[in-house]
Amino acid sequence: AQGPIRIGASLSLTGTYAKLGNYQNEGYKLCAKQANEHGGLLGRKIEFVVYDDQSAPSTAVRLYEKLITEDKVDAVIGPYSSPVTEASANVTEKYKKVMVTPLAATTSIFKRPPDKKRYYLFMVISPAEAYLEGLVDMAAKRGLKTIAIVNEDTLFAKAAGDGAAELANKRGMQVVFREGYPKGNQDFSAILTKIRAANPEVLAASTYFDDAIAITRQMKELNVNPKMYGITVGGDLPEFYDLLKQNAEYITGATQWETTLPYPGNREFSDAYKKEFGREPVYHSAAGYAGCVIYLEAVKRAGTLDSDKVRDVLLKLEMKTAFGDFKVDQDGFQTAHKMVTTQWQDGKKVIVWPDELANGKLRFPTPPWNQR
Amino acid sequence: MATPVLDIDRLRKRFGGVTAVDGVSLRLEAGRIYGLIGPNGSGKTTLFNCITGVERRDEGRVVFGGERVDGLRPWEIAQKGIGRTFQVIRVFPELSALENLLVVTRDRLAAARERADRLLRFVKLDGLRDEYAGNLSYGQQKLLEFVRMLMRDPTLILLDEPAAGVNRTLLNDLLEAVRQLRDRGKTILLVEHDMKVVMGLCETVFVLDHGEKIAEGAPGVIQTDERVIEAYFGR
Amino acid sequence: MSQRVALAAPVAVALALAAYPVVASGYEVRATLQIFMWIVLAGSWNLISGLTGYVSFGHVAFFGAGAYAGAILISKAGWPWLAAALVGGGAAVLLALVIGYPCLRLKGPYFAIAMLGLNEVLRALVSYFEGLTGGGNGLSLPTLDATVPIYYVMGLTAVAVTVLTYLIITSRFGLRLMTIREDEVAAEAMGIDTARHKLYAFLLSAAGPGIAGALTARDQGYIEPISVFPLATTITMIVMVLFGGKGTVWGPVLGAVVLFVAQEVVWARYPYVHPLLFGALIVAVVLLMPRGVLGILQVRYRLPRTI
Amino acid sequence: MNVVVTPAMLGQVVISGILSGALYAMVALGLALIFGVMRIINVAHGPLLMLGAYATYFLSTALGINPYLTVPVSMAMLFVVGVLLERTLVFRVVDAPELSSLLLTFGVSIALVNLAQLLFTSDLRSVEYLTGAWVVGPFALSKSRVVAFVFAGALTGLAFLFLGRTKLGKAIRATSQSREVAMVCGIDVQRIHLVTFGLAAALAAAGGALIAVIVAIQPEMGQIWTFKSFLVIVLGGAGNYPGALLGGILLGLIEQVASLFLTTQLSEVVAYVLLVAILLVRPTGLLGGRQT
Amino acid sequence: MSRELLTAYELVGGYGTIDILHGVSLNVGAGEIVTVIGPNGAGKSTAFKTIVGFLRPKSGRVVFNGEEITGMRPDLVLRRGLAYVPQGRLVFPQMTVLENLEMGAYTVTEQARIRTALARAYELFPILFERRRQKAGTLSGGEQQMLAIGRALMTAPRLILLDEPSLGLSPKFVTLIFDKLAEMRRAGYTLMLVEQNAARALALADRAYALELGRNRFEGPGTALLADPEVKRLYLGA
Ligand SMILES: Nc1ncnc2c1ncn2[C@@H]1O[C@H](COP(=O)(O)OP(=O)(O)OP(=O)(O)O)[C@@H](O)[C@H]1O
Ligand SMILES: Nc1ncnc2c1ncn2[C@@H]1O[C@H](COP(=O)(O)OP(=O)(O)OP(=O)(O)O)[C@@H](O)[C@H]1O
Ligand SMILES: [Mg+2]
Ligand SMILES: [Mg+2]
Repeated sequence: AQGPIRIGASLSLTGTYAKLGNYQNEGYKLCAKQANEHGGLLGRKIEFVVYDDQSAPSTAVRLYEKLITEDKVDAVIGPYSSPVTEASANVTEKYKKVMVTPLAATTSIFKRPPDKKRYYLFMVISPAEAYLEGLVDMAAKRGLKTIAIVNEDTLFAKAAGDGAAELANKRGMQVVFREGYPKGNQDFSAILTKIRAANPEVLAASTYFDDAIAITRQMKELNVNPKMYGITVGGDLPEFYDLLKQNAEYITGATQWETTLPYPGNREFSDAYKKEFGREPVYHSAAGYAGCVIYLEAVKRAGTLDSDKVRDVLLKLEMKTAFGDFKVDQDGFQTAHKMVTTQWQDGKKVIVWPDELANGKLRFPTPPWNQR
Repeated sequence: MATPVLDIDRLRKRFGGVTAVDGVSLRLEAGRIYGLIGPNGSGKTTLFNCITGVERRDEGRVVFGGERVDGLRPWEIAQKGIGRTFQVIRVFPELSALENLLVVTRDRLAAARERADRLLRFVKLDGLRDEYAGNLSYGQQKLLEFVRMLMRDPTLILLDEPAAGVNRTLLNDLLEAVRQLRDRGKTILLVEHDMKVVMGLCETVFVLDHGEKIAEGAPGVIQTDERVIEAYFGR
Repeated sequence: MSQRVALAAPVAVALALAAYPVVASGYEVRATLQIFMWIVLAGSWNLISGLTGYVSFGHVAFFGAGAYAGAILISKAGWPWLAAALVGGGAAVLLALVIGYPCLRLKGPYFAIAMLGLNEVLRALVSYFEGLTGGGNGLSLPTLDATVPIYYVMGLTAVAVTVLTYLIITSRFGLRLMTIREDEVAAEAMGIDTARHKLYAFLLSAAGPGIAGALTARDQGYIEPISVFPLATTITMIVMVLFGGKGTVWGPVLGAVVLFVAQEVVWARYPYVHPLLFGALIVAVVLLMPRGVLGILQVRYRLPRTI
Repeated sequence: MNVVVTPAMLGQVVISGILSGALYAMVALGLALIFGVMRIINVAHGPLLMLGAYATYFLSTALGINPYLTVPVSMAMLFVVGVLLERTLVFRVVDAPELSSLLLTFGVSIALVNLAQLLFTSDLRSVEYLTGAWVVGPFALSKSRVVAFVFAGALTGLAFLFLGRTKLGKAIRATSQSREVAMVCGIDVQRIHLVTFGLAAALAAAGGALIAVIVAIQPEMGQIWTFKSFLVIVLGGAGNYPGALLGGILLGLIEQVASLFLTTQLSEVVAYVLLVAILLVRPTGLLGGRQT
Repeated sequence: MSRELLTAYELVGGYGTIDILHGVSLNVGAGEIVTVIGPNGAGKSTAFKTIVGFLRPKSGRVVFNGEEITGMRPDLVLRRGLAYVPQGRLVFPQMTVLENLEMGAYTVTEQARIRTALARAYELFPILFERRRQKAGTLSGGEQQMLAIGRALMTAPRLILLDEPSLGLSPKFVTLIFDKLAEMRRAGYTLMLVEQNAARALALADRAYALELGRNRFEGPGTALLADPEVKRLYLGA
């Protein structure tokens, strides 16, 4: 008999992205476990070989090289974060390895000029540019005219900020303030003072979780009161409310996925996840899970691990997973998956956008801090 | 009168409120040994520091060999031919005794080595040539510093308390060496509190007090100067 | 006799390494390439900090500067990578020249923090001028697999840095650099132009990291501000030099090889505790062998400084 | 697209700068103490601050008490941690060259952070207490920052009284200038080192405790504080204690004003360029006058 | 002869693995002035540092006032009444002269004793009183030496070890210091000093030792050594 099919990945188990990288890892684990319970893949068991890249692209590059040339894994799957993917993809392309990369949301990784085109890389989640679409759309519908955008100056956050600015312009809103801040910044007083002076109706923060907390707290300290305030990553996490309590009310978050969404198999996934890891899954877990499921499905349909054959399948594949729809264009760029926007209402996370997936109405406008 | 080797004109240096050197003028001629004495804190070391550029003077001029050197960097002044020792020893502790000497010249290595060996033998440190300078005793370091200064063959030599802490027997050799240097045309200015040394060696003595020059003359004359006795010798 | 061995051994090792890519796997080549990079970095840090005692806490700045200079030339101007790497080294040297003048006048911890600051400033500037550098988005280079040729160039750079270190340490120029570490005031009063010596050492110490930065950028195909200016890289260089023995010729080489291999072979297996192990290792090196392996050998066997 | 700076904004930013500056000063004072007495740059200063923050977090949530009441307890706990660190590791490198202690404490710092990560996980925690602001005219005064300012001012004042007036404080200063002479004077130098390290850790802990009420905490929060404290003491003059106060306020102001007029990206650049400029004019920092 | 106050017996030791002392013995009786002379590098300073506890001897014993203090820490040695003035005028540069003197009395708790000690130091060195508010680091070398000696007096020690007290002092102060040393003996202090100003120090001493290469070479009454032709030739440079 043949040994197991070994799938290699480098993940951010420690370092800046440790928390999210571990969620993704759990998604992979659950996927492998379930697949093995259902007879494995091509009649073989699946086994993940995971290394820690400490959230550093340079380490990830070396680790993918190691996975492919030393460990001779049968397949690879994506790391966490856009920068790490951007660097690692060069290695997987070199060895012509298909890589489904579930947590890279930056368009520029996939949409590239012809001389830099990537053939074997596949996206799973919605692009960064779509994160703030819900916020902008809801604001525009309510006749709001001005928006301020802050973003961390990194690949993903900046793309999300750019996306928001572009959408806002399209919808006739005016971007009255836009500034990037360096990664690791903790003090937002000056930025928020400027925002208060610009007095926007909407504030969009394109950040990761830590900064989302810091910005929100400092908004209250500086008494910055926009009518709507939305966040990309972080605003949707349960910890966001745990930390900020009632100060999280009215704030919208963007997410790729929610437990409550009516996708096929979603309930089952959530239950299994809770049983396995003892807590609610977040979208990073779900995306990791779905990425793995999609890859396995493609291999199954191709009937082989051969990269070119699997690639052909993936390019044509249309699939509904617990995470939502999957379909890519010729660049491997995701086109079917939908973002949702949530809002904290009385301690509960309510989906308020898009209308077809919503389970509640947006509370609007946001009252000043001292009246919440 | 021959042109002086060193001509200091109304040099002044302040530290906050204290004027450590207060308008001192000195002229040194070639081939002579001068003494610089004065009570503790009268500004002798500071004067040395100003001459060698280690401290920046506030006012005044220093002319060495017909060229103004005040305002130059210490290494430029040293390269023009002023050598000095420090009152508080400053050898290079983690270089060997030999390396301490080799490092300061740009001569060809073989020549430098030969010269260094000779100098180390002279101060009886040849047995310790490969020892780290920092491991030498106080007096040994002092001697090492003296010969390191000689490595560059300076024309003007400033010695800050060369006798302090040096064993008397060795000191005699040292003083003899200073005389020989003088005979070879070098000019020497030394700060020293040991009157035997000053009187036995110097041809002219300057006396500082509170940063000012209060007397100048032959040792015998200085010793009987009322102001000097009052300020320096006591009683 | 032993002198011939001392010469023959490195030559044999060099020949073996030159032939290595033919038989090695992609990963092995890349890992060895990393070792070369660390030799370049550690050896260069040793040149300025090990010899003059001016502790550069931001040496990775030169690596980052070289990486960006090289990457910009490759991606925007279409330069061949080898030329871009040389210019990367040149850019780092230029940077060292510009900042060396003011910063080398600072002493002790002041210099250390100024260098640390330089690194942060460069990162901020690179992020700010996004037109040229891509800002926080980073820069992607056209796909091209050049790992093997880069392996050779990096290897040659490592050899060059080591040979340079040997030449300096055995010369009086090297001794003069050490007098700066020992007592700068005395050195000046003895006629040593310390400012110029420091600057030369500083410039020499910038070239290697600059070249290594550009080569790494080319090899990796993607750089971003955060990943080419990490403080951790500076710390790793320092620990490598300290481990091997600072102020020595082979210390940085030894440190780079041992620590990299340890990290890759041992620690990678313990993802959650390996930073902890790294911390413990630093503590152990400092406490148990402050002079480094070669430093201990030097003292114990009275070996010359030039090992 | 960006906004015009009005005097009210400037005022707001100056207030923010001074408020955070006082905190910088207090935290940096601990670093300055250790540097002064032991000639050690304690890179683990920030991680000690992080431990102080966790101490306050756990105490105030577990016991359900006002987080400000836990400040002295956190300080006492970290005093002990500081003493233990000194006794087990740091005392071994007091005589070693600068670089050894720098690296040793760096190793300790990495270990502390990762230990905290294993023990407390890297999840953010926060002490929700006294959020929001007092609004005074066009200015918003963050409540928690004002309280932190008052605490920091008082603790810094106490520290200065201790150093300037008490025998132990003077002995600490004496030891910072010459260990050998201190020993000759009968000062138990090892005990002074212990006390100094403990005291510095306690000051860091106070900072951590106050910060815990201002921002969410996590194991890696400390490094940036090491970094800033380092900046502060260099600005003020390393080993000069009043200099730390001046440097702290100055850094707070520079950062804020620069972020206001330029961008947050460039505020760091401005702070460093200014730092280097100051050092070039005054090579030993603003108030530093230590001769070699 | 008077009661033995300090006995250093057959000290062997040095720095790290290198032995400097190869069996040095020094005795001081209560009320004596003992001078130690010897060429540079003989191990005089090393012997002092070993006695007061900066260095630990490999073998040999140090007994002070009937109590064994071999290898005891310097601050504990001081508390037992043995003060030490190191070679090279060491002071606290950033503290005022007054604070320096106060630190000298660190082990003293009674304020009254500190005040008397302070008055005594100022009496001996009036310049210290004049400069009491000046930072010690800005004093000249000689002033610093006076401060260092003054500081050692602050504990009213039973025995003071002075390593080259006249180093770098102007003749006026060298004379003054030797006078004061004599005066201190009359007042009941016991002193042991290392001096390169050997002639003067021997003239003052009750007894003297000459060290060479880490061993005792000559020993006897100060005046006897002074008169010894070989001592003269070797150490006095006559
Ligand atoms: N860096 C400094 N800062 C402030 N004052 C200083 C400084 N250096 C020297 N002084 C002061 O300047 C004066 C002259 O000092 P200097 O060292 O030149 O004296 P000196 O004549 O060499 O004395 P000595 O014979 O004791 O060595 C002293 O009063 C001293 O206090
Ligand atoms: N820290 C040290 N490490 C190693 N060796 C040392 C150290 N200090 C001194 N020595 C060596 O010990 C020997 C004796 O030194 P010591 O200072 O006791 O001499 P000394 O008799 O006081 O001389 P001096 O009159 O010059 O002060 C010297 O040869 C010196 O090289
Ligand atoms: Mg002097
Ligand atoms: Mg001595």
